[in-house]
Amino acid sequence: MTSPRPDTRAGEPQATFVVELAAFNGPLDLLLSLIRDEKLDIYDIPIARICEQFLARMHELALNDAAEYLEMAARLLRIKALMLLPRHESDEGWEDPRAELVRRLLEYQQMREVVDLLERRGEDRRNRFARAWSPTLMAPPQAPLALSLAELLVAVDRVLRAVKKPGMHDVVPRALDVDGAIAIVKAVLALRATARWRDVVRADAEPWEVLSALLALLELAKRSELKLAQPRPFSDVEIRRELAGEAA
Amino acid sequence: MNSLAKLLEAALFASPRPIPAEELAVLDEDSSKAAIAAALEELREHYDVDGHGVELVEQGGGWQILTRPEYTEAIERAQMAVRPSRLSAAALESLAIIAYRQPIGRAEIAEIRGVDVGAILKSLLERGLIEVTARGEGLGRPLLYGTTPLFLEMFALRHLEELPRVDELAIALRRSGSDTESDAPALPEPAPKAAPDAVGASAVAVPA
Amino acid sequence: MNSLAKLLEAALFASPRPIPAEELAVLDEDSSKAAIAAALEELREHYDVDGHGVELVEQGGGWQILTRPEYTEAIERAQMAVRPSRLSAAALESLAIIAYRQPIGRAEIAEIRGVDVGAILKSLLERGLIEVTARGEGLGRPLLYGTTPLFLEMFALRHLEELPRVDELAIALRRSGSDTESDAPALPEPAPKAAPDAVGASAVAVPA
Repeated sequence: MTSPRPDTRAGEPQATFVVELAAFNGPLDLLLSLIRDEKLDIYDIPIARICEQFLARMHELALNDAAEYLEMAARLLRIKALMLLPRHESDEGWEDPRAELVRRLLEYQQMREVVDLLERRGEDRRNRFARAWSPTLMAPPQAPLALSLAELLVAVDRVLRAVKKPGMHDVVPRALDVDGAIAIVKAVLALRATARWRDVVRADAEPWEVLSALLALLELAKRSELKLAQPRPFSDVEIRRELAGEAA
Repeated sequence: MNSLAKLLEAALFASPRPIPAEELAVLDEDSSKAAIAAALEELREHYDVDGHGVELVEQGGGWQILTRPEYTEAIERAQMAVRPSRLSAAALESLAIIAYRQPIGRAEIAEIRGVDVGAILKSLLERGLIEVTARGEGLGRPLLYGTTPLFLEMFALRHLEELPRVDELAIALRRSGSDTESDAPALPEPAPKAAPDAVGASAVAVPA
Repeated sequence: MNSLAKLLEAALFASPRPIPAEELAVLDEDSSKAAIAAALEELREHYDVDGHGVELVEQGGGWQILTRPEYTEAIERAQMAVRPSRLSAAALESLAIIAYRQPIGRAEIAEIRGVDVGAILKSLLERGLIEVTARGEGLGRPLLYGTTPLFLEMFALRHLEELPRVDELAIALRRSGSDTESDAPALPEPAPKAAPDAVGASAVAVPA
């Protein structure tokens, strides 16, 4: 593999040219280069060490504000934390927290190999000119079109399918129905003491319904009629009936 | 051929316009005017004596390599005979929207399709399938597009009312889809008249 | 050269793009496929043996005459033709993913590259290297992209199958890496086998 750094092949600036400001083509590129520089085994990455170095390089390259790098940093920290958790020899279901990262790195590396190939072939082609001008033939007439009504109708059908309601351009603003959502939440909590987000919002809810439910939950929490809790980041929100609120 | 003649051949081939002799000299600073002239002569003779489909001529203010006239007819004929191009799926969708909603502006089409349609409208205009039929109200008085008589002709329609209504569409589709088996309509001629034959599904190929 | 070879030469000279063999066959209905192939071979050999500034290559889905690389610098210096600008590494990465995984949506490309690719896709579309080939299922029916014939042409590929298959990737690189300057030691074990759904596990092909 050749160097992943684009500055070695940045080429001459052109109108449609995509200028890569960062020294790397993204967090995976940076990570792969660290692994390579340190001659590490990609299947057994010392995660604490690589995490530290990743953060250091981010800082060095002033990438601290780049969302993609931040996301990767967070991911590395999380894997590092998971690796520290104690586990038993007999823990059959244990999956290496690094597995997903390794898969992505391998995938990215393969893609880099293809890039190297394209780069060589592209450079070879760039060094040859094609015929630029055909003076004996005036601008060639446009090739005739093959059209059929059936084709057009299939296209109409595709459009109709893509747009559920053809009148999409005159969208009627849909007011939020917080009161309705409050009624639903209360009804659910009347039946059981705890509920989950899924219990109060349909899986195929439209945005206005989701927003209504969210506002309803916050409103009821404010009124101390329920309590919201999230045991772990990204886990389901628990909705618990608050007896104090009912009494009040 | 000597290497200067080869260089001149490559340059004349790659240049989009005839090149005057003085400019050809820039290609190789070490070569004299006489050497350039000799190399051009060698190239011309090579094309003539050796039997090539092209020839070297000096005209239009410079030197150029041209296809020999005896082949131009065959080439032009072949170009016409090339498989007719087809509209891309994206172009067909835009055309369908315009046919059913005319007059309609670019922004509205873009909204329905979810992507910008500037380039597609340009190509449909160039092909004469749509035209500007009015200007809308509002900011900048946007151009509104409609279909042309050529559109009707290409789809073998007498008038726009012959397009199935949206609620009849499913039936129309079933009807026209029934005699579809080959999606490779290698039609030797445009033949748009034969309307509901190869639906070609969405194998609609690259736009010209 | 025989007259068929001359006719083919004239046609190839007249075209800025590669011409597929089927289209060359249209030039002379009386010639068999074998005769066309033989004439192409004769033309290629003539350019090679006789010493020309151009050569005949088969790539980009067809046959094309191109200048030989040794003259590129002189021609560009004399400003008779301009080479297209290089693609950025980021653009090449996206292109590689699209080539193997087409049709593929923006979100999936971004996922593999680890960065957003909106601006890059726009520039690849503008350059005509990719095109929208379909719409995906699911939310918003995302646009799916595929490579164009121009992609093949600009990367000197005959067809998409010429790209190494995923399980051959490590091998292909080791072979060609030996004669390029490999400044970075390969990873301990690229072993793509271990990543069953890595880049193009879903088969290399799907020609446009």
